[in-house]
Amino acid sequence: MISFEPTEEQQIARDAMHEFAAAALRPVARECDESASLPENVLEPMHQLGLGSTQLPAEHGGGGEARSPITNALVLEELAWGDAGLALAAVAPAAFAFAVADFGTDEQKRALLPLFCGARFHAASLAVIEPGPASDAALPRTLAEPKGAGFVLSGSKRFVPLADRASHFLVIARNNGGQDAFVVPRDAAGLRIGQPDAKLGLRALPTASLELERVELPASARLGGARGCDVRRILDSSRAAIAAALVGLARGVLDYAVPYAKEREAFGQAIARKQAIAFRLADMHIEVESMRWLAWKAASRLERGLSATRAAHHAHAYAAEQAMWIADEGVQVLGGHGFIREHPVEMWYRNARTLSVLEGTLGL
Amino acid sequence: MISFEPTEEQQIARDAMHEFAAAALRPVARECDESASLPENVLEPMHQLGLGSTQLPAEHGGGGEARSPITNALVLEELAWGDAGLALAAVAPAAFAFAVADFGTDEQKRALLPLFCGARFHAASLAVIEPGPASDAALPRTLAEPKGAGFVLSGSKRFVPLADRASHFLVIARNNGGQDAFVVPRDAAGLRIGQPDAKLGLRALPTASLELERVELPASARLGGARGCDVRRILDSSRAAIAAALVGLARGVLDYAVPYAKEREAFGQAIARKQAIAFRLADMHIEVESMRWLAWKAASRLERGLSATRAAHHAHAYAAEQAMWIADEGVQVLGGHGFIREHPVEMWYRNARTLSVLEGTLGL
Amino acid sequence: MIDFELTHNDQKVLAAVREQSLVCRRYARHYDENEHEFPPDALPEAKDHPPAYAMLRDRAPDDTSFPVMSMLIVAGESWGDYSVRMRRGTGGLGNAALRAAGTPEQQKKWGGLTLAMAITEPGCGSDPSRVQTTAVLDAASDEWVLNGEKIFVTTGCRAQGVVVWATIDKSAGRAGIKSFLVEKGAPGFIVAHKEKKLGIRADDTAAYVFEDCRIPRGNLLGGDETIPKESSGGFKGVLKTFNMTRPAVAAIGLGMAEAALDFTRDELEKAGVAIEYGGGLHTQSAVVARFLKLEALFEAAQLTVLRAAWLSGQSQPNNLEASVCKAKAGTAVRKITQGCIEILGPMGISREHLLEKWFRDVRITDIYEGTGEIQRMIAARTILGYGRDELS
Amino acid sequence: MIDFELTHNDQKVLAAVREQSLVCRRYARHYDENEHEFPPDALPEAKDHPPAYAMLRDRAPDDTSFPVMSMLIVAGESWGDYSVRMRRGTGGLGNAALRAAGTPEQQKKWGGLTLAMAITEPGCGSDPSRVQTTAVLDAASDEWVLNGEKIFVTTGCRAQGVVVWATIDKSAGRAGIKSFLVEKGAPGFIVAHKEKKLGIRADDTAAYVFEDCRIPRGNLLGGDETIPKESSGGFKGVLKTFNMTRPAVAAIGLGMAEAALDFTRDELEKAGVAIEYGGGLHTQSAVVARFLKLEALFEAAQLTVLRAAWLSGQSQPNNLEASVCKAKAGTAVRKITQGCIEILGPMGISREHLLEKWFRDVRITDIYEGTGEIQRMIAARTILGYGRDELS
Repeated sequence: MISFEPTEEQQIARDAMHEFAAAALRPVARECDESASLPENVLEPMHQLGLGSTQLPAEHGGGGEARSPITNALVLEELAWGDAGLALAAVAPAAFAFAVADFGTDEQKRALLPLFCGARFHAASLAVIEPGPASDAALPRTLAEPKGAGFVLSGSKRFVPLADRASHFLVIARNNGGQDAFVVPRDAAGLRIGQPDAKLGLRALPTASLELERVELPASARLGGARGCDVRRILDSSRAAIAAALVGLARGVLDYAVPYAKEREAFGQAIARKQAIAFRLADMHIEVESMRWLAWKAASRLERGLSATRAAHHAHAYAAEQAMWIADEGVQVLGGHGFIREHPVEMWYRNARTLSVLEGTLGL
Repeated sequence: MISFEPTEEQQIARDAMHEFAAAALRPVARECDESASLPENVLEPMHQLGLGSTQLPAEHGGGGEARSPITNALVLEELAWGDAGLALAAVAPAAFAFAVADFGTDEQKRALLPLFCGARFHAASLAVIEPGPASDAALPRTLAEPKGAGFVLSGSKRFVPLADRASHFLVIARNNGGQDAFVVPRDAAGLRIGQPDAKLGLRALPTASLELERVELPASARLGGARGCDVRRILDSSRAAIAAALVGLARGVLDYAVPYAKEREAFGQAIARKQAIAFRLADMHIEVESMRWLAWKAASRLERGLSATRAAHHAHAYAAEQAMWIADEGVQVLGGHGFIREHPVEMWYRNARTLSVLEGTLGL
Repeated sequence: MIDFELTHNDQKVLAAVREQSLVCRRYARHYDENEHEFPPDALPEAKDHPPAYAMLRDRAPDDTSFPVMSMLIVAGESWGDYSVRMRRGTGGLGNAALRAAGTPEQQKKWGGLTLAMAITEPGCGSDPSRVQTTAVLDAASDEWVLNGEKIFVTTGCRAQGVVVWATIDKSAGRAGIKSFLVEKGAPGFIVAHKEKKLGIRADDTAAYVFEDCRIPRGNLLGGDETIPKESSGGFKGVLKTFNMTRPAVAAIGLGMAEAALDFTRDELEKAGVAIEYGGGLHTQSAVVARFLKLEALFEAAQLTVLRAAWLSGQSQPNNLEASVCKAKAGTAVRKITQGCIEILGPMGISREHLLEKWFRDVRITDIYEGTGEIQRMIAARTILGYGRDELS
Repeated sequence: MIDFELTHNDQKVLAAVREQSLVCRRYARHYDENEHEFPPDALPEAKDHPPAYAMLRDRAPDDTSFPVMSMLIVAGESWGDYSVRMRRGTGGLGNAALRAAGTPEQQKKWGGLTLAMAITEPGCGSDPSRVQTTAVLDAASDEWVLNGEKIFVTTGCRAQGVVVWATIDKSAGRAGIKSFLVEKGAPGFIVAHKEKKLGIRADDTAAYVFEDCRIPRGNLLGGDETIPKESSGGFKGVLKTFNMTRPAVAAIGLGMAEAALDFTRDELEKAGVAIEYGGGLHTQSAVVARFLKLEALFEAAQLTVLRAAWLSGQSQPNNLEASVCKAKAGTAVRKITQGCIEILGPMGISREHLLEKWFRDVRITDIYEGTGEIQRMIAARTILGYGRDELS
């Protein structure tokens, strides 16, 4: 039955995350952006919130709560409202862990999941994006070839989150005509991790490239073992998660632009009293709502175990376009003040463009 | 040297066409739309204006003036400002005649061009559009196969202008891996002309489908004879001409919306005094200008004999999108009055959608 | 719990609505081309189809899904055709106003009639507070005397009565505007003509003239006690009835837009163009990318409608959301139907198919029940915390 | 005759500009990342390249193509980089105001200096008539005393002087606003800081503070006779200088947008994606369709700039057209650079390439020299025949 009501637990989680985002992320966001750094003292408190481990199985050290893409979408909206780069850094390991939990063999779960359930933040991430302008997350060029009982991986990945510190990467590759995910440890022979990327936005999130030069892996590195995994599902989850983050980012812009427009005067009155500004703010509100319901719908289908490729596509594509538009109009509402770094809106403009071209980096 | 100045003759022609459009087209446009008819007493005066014949060679009965796609763009903007359907009906034969003049053999010119230089309007037209949603003017499926010294044409054409009265059609078809144009007389064996199309808009312009069932043609039916013709150039000309017509249509909407918005009151003052309406009218003006310069640029390149495929693409694609937007916003500015047939704006909304999906029907 | 799936039973109901409305669709072209005719109250096929709303009757009275299902049902009906329905309900817009504001006696007397709602005037457009039609109390005869013109009256020709907005005191502005119940046939009440329109041509949209039209004093909607109030409470009471009509109007538009999308998808598939969702910009064709954008826009707009309706089911205020969904759907349906024609090209402009009709029909969505501009005004005032004086 | 082709000579000039600006581009990233540094007045390579404007000097004095060529030259320069130029001209925005409104003596005295123009204040944005900075005449010393703050002053750090807008009579509104010439180093004239910005980071954008800054009476731009006028003529005189700066600012933005398009086209071609113009929606890939749209948008915006400049060359009024092209380019460059990044994906967000920088740099276009909203206001007033009182 159609409902827009989060559960009571979800509402509590959402409120808590919002408080955290306002108190812990907003104040450091600018500095993290300027210095392109991810301070431990921001990351660890986010880990204490239990973002990833709560929904991992109790037998592997997790909280044992049911996986809820909806809860995660609510949480991610709030964190990204605080700062999208820091939010993505915090949840990137969950993308890895959830994929292992969903598709991994018992052995893989036993070996990997406890890493994320410790007292301290543990980094691992998905490696999806490939170089070149014509890459498509759904059609990787990275290749897995059989060798003995195992595999040899060759290819390149770009903008891999937390690559500076991740213990493992989940590398998406072509395998035997289909696609698979491979657990590649940081110290694998033939794996070269690049220098930190200098990026337009999301600069708090460290990323780097991976070069895989005939990386030899045992058969057990294939996620799901002989069964393999549903790469499409992982990408759908990723699209849905990015959509949720884009909602938070866009809402942050709107929440900033509305009071600004009420305070700022031109031609003798607040600029918000002019239709050109007021109606644009109304449209921004309309689109934040639209984006959110699409993101929720994709999360809901994932949560129910239904096919979510269509819903995730729409949620992601729509949010990418609208978040860009909202951030752009946010800059315009602020005028000159939207262009200088004394206000956060120019940063959100960069973050929106950066986040909306990323696909397949996350996955909740 | 870059110039936006029409010649004195062009300015005179433009003014004359504008007067004619206001006096002779506007008053009958609604009736022609409602009854889906093209009255002779509208068509003949347009023919007297010398739209096509002036620029045909004197040796074939024409005015002998140099061909000027720019002049024709200026004229077409004015006529389409009056009514797009009637304007297209008036100039459709010129598309045929100009293609013959540009690419025809001496024999073809002698046989065909005098038809258009008589005292009365003579109908002939291009047959470009094909059935199905995935048709592309540049890739016809109509096929010309060699037979003896001549050809056999098989295929279907849709929305052929003046098909109810045309003496000849210039049918675009695949031939030997490339494309060619064939002069097909109305009474050709195997040619079936359909019932008049019932259309969304441009209802004053009669169109119908052609079915070509193994239509046998002599070698002399191929435009340009053994040399063939440059079909791409014909299509480029067509795109440029449609762009010019779309400018006229869009300008008509703006010219109607501006005084309406100044007269119409809501909440105590003229709606034009509200930014939401005023800025939209400004944007409509900006786009009419933008469309026009793109259309002029395409016409200018055609006139100079330069490659015009890129310019014609941009002119057509941009005008198609913007004319649709302008007509749509025109309806919105009028509100409920935009939806009723007491005002012409709803007709322009239909005409804009209809004209902007047509490609390759005209060609000046 | 957040959820976007329908129960099995609701799916059945909506499938039945679609099945019915496909039957209605067979008549769509006829009534579009013969706009002087009115579709019948019941189609011959009606007896073979169970009424959709009847299938909802079994629900518990506290079932909160009713508003959401109502939206999906009206969308399903207009998916078949805007104007042709299997059975024509007796309720007009005026009936909603009667239910919201009528005295018990008025409810009893007028509840059985189809009542239109006459608000718009030739000079006032989307600004109901500028109503020029006057109602003057003739104390001698204890009658109200109405004078003025009304246009765009939905179901205005066929309604048995009408709720007319008129001012009893022009100097009082909004506070002076009251609603009056007028029966067809009342002396001085003239149905001037049926409007000729771009779309929804079969639809009954009338223009009225009131010339010294006399009605009993008791026909003031809500009774005499609505008069002395200084506040514009009576006016607001009427505006409040818009909170479900705006989502309904949005849903109706989206039903037609969905029909356009379905037709376009089918025709593309027939032509060998499959719609796939897994790829990105670099693996899609231009036409598929275009279609996906329109489909996402449809989904987005539909969800805003469901959200507004769901709030109503939860008895939560939805004034902002009603305007949000109306504004969103109003522009979405324009872009969707324009885009579908662009995708199908010449096929889209031919009257052989209904796509060109949907393109015309949906255009009303952003105009009636408050234009898109009015909805943005309401939304902007709400999010800015502004009153009428601060933003207009 | 309507024509869009450049003469052979003009093509050569523009090719030379592009060649120079490609050299400048080599320095673009450095000055972006080291925003505390200023690009030098002349690059080491400058001596090997003839100044572009010098190539125009041979023209006949009545050559009307100068404004159009100027636009293409500034676009060609910013195509290389916004901030880095082969040679830095001495003229600032203030110099244009001096030329338009200065007395002969002022021209002589100040013409050799680079003059910035200080209009915007922390509280007034795009509304120059709301200037709060005051100028009070001290009759005793025959000096003007300036007090106030100015922000977003282009070339403000490096200019040798500045034209400051200040009011001599707040109650007079626009009529009270005058321009004053202030030399760097004047007592009480403080360059507060260089702004840190989203883009054009190498660019010199300053914030000023005036604290009892005293300047000679003769520094009132245009001299004392500008004071007694009741009309806002003096104000209009200054506004008039915008008629070529708006097109120039539009051209500068479009130069960067073109750089983004060129880079995108090149990268697509390297990846085997060719841009073709003959096909329609059904034969294009999504990425080509997207690119074509951006390219058409660029062409459209560029033509509006050339139109405004051409009118100026014909000595025809171009106030409307200057706003049209500024508004059009302001939105076009946003969409174009956003779209190019979307097309190239991850490649577009990396600082390894300049695309992300162009995306940041162009964003100023719709903000400075009057925001897009201001330009639409001007355009709307013109086409509606409205004055300031009727539309604001």
